Amino acid sequence: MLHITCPWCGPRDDNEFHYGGEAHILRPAAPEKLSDAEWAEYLFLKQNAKGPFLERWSHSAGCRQWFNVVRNTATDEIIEVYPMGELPKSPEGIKAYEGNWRRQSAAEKNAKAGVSGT
Amino acid sequence: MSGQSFRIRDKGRIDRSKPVRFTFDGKSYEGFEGDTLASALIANGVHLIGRSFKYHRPRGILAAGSEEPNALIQLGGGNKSEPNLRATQIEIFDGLEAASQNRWPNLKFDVGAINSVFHRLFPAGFYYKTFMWPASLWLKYEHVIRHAAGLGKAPPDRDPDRYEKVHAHADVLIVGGGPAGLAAALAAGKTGARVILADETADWGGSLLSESDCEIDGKEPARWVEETVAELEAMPEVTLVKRCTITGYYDHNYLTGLERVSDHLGAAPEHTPRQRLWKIRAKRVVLATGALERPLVFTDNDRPGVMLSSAVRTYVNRYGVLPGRKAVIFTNNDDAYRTALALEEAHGRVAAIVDVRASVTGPLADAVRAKGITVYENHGIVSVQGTQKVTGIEVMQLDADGTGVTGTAKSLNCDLIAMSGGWNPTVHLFSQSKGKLTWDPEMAAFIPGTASQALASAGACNGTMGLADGLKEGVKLGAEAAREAGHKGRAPAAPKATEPAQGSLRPLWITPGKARLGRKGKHFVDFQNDVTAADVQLAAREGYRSVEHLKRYTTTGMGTDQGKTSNVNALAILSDVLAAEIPSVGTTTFRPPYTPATIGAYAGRNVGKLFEPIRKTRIDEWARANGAKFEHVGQWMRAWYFPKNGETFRQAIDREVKAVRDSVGILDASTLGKIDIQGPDAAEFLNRIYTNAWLKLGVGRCRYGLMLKEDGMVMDDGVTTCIGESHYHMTTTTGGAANVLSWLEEWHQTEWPDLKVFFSSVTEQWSVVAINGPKSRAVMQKLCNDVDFSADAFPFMAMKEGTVAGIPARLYRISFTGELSFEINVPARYGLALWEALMEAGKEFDITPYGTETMHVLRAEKGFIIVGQETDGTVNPLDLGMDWIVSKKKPDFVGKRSLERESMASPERKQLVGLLTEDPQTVLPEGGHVVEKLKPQPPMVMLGHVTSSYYSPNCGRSIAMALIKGGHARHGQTLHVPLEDKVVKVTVTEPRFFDLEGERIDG
Amino acid sequence: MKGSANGMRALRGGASRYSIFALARNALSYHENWQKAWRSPEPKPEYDVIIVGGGGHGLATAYYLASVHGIRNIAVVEKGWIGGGNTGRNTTIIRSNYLWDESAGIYEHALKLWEGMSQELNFNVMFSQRGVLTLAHSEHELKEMRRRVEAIRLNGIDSEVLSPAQIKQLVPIIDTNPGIRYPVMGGFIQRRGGTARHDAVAWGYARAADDLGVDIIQNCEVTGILRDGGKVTGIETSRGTIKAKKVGVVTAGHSGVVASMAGLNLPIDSRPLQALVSEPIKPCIDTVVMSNAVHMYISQSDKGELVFGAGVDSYNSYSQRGSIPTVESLLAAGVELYPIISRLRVLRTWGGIVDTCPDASPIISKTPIDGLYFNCGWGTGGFKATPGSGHVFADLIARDEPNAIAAPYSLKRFETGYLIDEHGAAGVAH
Amino acid sequence: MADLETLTARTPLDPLDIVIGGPSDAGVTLTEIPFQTRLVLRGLPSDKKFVSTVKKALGVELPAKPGTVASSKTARVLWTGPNEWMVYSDDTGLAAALTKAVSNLHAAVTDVTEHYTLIRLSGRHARDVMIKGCAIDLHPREFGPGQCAQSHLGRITVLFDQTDETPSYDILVRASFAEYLWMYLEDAGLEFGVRIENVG
Repeated sequence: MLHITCPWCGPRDDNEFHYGGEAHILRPAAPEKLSDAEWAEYLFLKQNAKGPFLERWSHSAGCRQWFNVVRNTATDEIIEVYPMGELPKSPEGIKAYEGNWRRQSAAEKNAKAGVSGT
Repeated sequence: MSGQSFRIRDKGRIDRSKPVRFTFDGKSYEGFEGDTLASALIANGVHLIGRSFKYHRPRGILAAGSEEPNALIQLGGGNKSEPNLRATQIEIFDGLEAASQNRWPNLKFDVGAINSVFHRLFPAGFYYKTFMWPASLWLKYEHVIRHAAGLGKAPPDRDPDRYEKVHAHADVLIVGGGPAGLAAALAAGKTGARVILADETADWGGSLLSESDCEIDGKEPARWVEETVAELEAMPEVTLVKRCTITGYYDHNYLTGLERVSDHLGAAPEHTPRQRLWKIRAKRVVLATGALERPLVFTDNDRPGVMLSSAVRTYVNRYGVLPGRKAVIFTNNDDAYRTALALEEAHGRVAAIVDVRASVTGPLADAVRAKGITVYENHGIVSVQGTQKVTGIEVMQLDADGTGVTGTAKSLNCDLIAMSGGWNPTVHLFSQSKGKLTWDPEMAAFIPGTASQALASAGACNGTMGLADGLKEGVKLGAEAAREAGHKGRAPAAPKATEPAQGSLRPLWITPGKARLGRKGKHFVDFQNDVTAADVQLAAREGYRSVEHLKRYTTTGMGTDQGKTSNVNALAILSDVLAAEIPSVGTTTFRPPYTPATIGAYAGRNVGKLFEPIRKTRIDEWARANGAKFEHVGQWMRAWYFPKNGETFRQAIDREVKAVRDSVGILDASTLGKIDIQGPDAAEFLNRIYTNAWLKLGVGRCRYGLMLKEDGMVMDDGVTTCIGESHYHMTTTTGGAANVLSWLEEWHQTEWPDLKVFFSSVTEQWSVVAINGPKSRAVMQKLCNDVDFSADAFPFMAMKEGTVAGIPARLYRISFTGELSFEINVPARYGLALWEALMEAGKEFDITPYGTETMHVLRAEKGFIIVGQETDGTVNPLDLGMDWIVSKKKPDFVGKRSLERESMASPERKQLVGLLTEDPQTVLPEGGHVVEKLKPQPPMVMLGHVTSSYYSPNCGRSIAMALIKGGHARHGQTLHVPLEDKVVKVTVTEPRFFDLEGERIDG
Repeated sequence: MKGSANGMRALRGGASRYSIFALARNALSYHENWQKAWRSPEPKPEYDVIIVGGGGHGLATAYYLASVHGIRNIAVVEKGWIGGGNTGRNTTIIRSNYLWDESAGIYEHALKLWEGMSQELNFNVMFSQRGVLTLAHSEHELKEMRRRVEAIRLNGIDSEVLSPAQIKQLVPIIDTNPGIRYPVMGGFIQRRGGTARHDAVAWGYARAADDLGVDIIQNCEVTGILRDGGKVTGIETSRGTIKAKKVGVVTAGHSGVVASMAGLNLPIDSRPLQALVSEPIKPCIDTVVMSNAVHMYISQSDKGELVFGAGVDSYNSYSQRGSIPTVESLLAAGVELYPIISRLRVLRTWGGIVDTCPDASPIISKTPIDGLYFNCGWGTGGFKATPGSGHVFADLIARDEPNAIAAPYSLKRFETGYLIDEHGAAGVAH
Repeated sequence: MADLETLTARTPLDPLDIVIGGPSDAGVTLTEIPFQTRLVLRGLPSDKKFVSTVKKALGVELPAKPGTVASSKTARVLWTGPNEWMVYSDDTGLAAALTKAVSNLHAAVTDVTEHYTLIRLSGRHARDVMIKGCAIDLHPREFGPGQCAQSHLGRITVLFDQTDETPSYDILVRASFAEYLWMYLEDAGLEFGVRIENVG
């Protein structure tokens, strides 16, 4: 059982958390400007990395806060926990973030062009 | 009578003052407290314990611990019966009933043994090669195979015992209470760290309890154990758990253990659990799990009376029983010589030591020779006499490379063969923790390599075989672990230990027989699954070259012992055939649990009434008292309908449905999800989440909203009310409540953190009673005099606060029936009071309580959808004909862009329509499918399915809704619903059937 | 279907053909003369088709490419040992009673092939048509069941509704007391469904494909996918470069990893799926029983082990290990429905990696790269689909065009929105 | 109408018809505390005005440290999130007063008195009962009086805080899960003996 450190409540068993999948999928600011294919990148395509992976969790049985985690999906080792709206600081995290195809995707460019969340 | 003729007078840790009576296969025996079933049977000279899985060969006791592959027992009877227990682990108690397994009619004469006559037809994997023709017969073949297999029997019915679970946290968890584990616990405990020490047996000390030839700090090992345990027990932060097998090593130092709390007592005292599942999160783990001795693979090495050498020593020294009167030791290492000496010391006789090593020297060999025991160097056992018990052997000299034998065979009489093929460190947990194993050529075994979690291995499980070194390692690693867990303190000095020195071993994986392998007699590798060396070689020859293929093809290591005694032997024999180094062939992965763990313990108390919470409203007790029938809706229990005496389902529903439209009905709507939403940006937030416009909703006004997933599919719906300045009360579907709240939180926290808004669930803060029907206003007026109920003063989709039956209430004029209707929200504690007051006030109008079924019929008459019934995650608002609620003006909302994909508006999509059956009395089954072109029989092309279908007493006919391809363009068409027994003709209509002009809403 | 499915074409003539007679004959020579089930050749420099992934699907694809489409210059490359992925880790349930037409299409196609597999491959895969029973535990589930049953029936697939009494008769160990939290309110059974010996499926296809000249190359990990412009030209492997005109990828559990080698992104998450077996006991349950409400399914292997399957764990992971609470609730549900199992013991637990698509349906598709094909995303449905998946994937690779069964499973659907939403259709509580 | 309250107010546990009593030497005691005022307070700790206003209204500084509790004569305040607190009080007027106090700030007060009930588990074996179903480390070194946590207990989610060294735990549970939790605790307590002190 994973031991995940909630930034607020501290380390807890994984079944206290709700999994949010890949992190840093920015919601396009002007979806109407995207082709169906580009919209599908945002909506469906995954990075699904084997190795360091940036993902979102929410402490659903605790403080209900969302946060980001860098976890090695090959070993389940947790490398870093960091708040929503921020970027990873660990070398593995930074590499995973920059290496993600999404950084070049039209959907992300669209999101960054307008107001964006995280 | 004490039939314990194999009991040794002056040895063992059993309590001779406490005789214990038990039965085996119906025959009564006596043992002593402290005996295992195995030791007690040996004391009584019983060696035939079971039959093997495939050939039904007679089998005895091989080991003294949890690695035992042969002596499997069905324990007890009735609902407390338990199959496949190891005789070597069962502590005996008065009245214990044990029975052998997998034999018929009895153990001594077993019909299944016929298999061993035809054994040559059953090589490894034979079943893959036959039983193929005719295909139809496989089920018959299979029936026979299944009944031949399967070992013991499940109990007939429910388990009467209790099981507990406990969550534990430790600075240091130490697994194994042998010398290394005790030393580690002492060192860690002294630092004040929180220590848990667990051992799978009933006694502390592990291997020390089996030895009579070593000393620790000048004391007998047993003394040292007692003193150490006493010291540990005095430490408040040290928890000692006996009879607790650590079964699994999971992520992030999370381990599970199964404690047998009261099994050894026969029956658990009232309220005491039978077993307890430990779930332990440890900062550091020290594994001190010891090592398991390897059998030697020689001709007919499975006969009762062939035992592991260390097990023989355990029976002699720990249990005070003699496994045989005349023994032959067969070994490839020095350790077995200690067994010879132990037997001699216990007045047993040792006929000879057969050693595969070319020349044997050293203190142990000298001691043995001094006792006049012949040592046959460079020899092997080539045959074993006796089938149900060993009666003798033949030995021959090994040839140069040990693959054959030379010279002539010498016969020896004996009734016990103590064999030792060396040791395998117990690396199971280390491997489960995802640590990497490495091959140690010195001891010819796998030992822990790089760890991948916060753990260390001490003693024999780390390949540290000597007692002194094991103790030293334990002390060192115990102190280290405590320090790493944040507890300072120097490691105490390691105790001094003395024991006979040992030389090296000779790995000889197969002892050659007189004939070529597989031609005469059997060299067993996996005893329980009857896998022989010849089977392993056959598999390799047939191309099953990976260890996993070997395991799966031959089933070696797949038995209830999970190959504890067989895996490395099998692996070594395989690598021989492949002419590859053992490490390059690899090892198999060890999977939890270490030893089989009771299913009931995993279930714990989450069974029966505690299996899952059942949620009830505060009006539930009234419904129960008044004969309601209930249905599960998610976790909720909801009143389904209220039959009056003798009414059928249909009669009750018809009555309830009519009553609402004719007079007034009352419904408990408390289960609807409710969310309190506050903040200056609340309206903006709703505007992004819902498909329609929310920026201009006035205080005291309600609006229906539809939520989509980002993929454009309908997710949930409900009415949300503006109850104050930037303060909203949202309602959701009963099943959707939790999801919707997390949905709102997720969008707020992860996408729009800049919006100033807060959400809180208030679902159970309010009891909600809906009264519907033309008379509902009259009923309200009787109970509430501080609200003007006139249609103008209190219009549809408005909310007012007032006092109903003296209870402060929020009144919502919303309607799920199309009738004049009020939803009354009161603080939950008054829910029942409100309901009873309304029933009383409604008497004169014959107010009718109704449940979910009538609610469904009424809303269907009006064509209102139910999320989860008209929708299933694949339906968008356009499909439902709800374009009216999808804003064209808003730049964006969740799901908008997906809706704009060409496919979402495709006329080919399944769209919501009404269906009218040709015969108005025929009610379609929900789930029935609609077809255009009827065929005499399937397959036929389906257009879609009936989502809702009822008889509507108000329409005087059946009504139905359906999702069908291109439905919106099919109004007026005649289609068919082919059912198993008949075909129903239907006409497509609007999905609305009653009060089409909406004239009833004001009563 | 050509040759393969209808024709029981006898592979392996003479000595190497499996039969009771062969067993008897070989017994005389102490089983020392059995041939290899498959060779383990060195990779050739070039192949017409390379199948990446030596699981059941990949080996079946190679077999049908050879037997149906007459392509013989084929290699199957496997990073470990054949059948070592989900093929050897699943709970071996086989059925075709799906809701949507597209699903019924592929799974029924598979089931028909299962029915002749042992004979066609001359390898007993022990396909046991003992029936697969699905339970309904609430009014809502009964309605969902009715919808499913009607759709299955009108698709011409066998399906039968059972009452609680009939279920009790079929599965005596089940608790049909109406008072329990998840009362057995009904169910439906597909009698043609059942189980098979999972490893044997991989071995059987491997042996048959090998017999048709297919090279099965184990311990050969793919490290790159070679392209020339928009066309695939081969693969990089731990054992060197291998050229190929066409490459079909069937690497369940690692589809995303291989896709990224070709610069492709898939709509797939890889999740742990856990299963476990009890110690062997004498036969006590003769049917496969599934219960979606409590996320558990159970059957009993020929060896006597009770085989339990759980729901998919919630987070992405390649560690082939899930979270223990999943096992705890699985077994609690087990005891709740089958009280007699409480005193039995868990013998072995394990995890597989399932590739799940947003609509819980697979991908059998061409890609933007010519000659590169993907077959993935089977989620928990992979094993039962093995022969059908291999058969249509072979057809797609051979003709570079999906047939009617495969067409709906194109990658394009995620762009257009024409999804085949199996889990969506499972419905939510109202 | 006070008399109406006493006559008709029902707690979520009333339908269980629980019998008060049990062995005097019981290892654990169970008590329901049903109608205490309970408020969810939302606001930003960074908002000085909010923090000071609330301190004035509650007579105590809002606990800023996760999992801690602050108490005054009028109220007990539990940290439940970075912008969320649970307020317990016997003052039935507190909801209105607090709402009024923060009315023109970015803050929210939600009355959840009825949404929950509170079950007090106390006694020398209370901790042993808790850890059967709760994975949080409740060892005195890690968790003591003045600390609270939200976590799983059995199959549900609860908010609890330790109120003394006995130990005693005040477990806040959603009303519709109260029946389950009560049955759970009673069953889990069996091996230590259970005494029921008060319900409703």
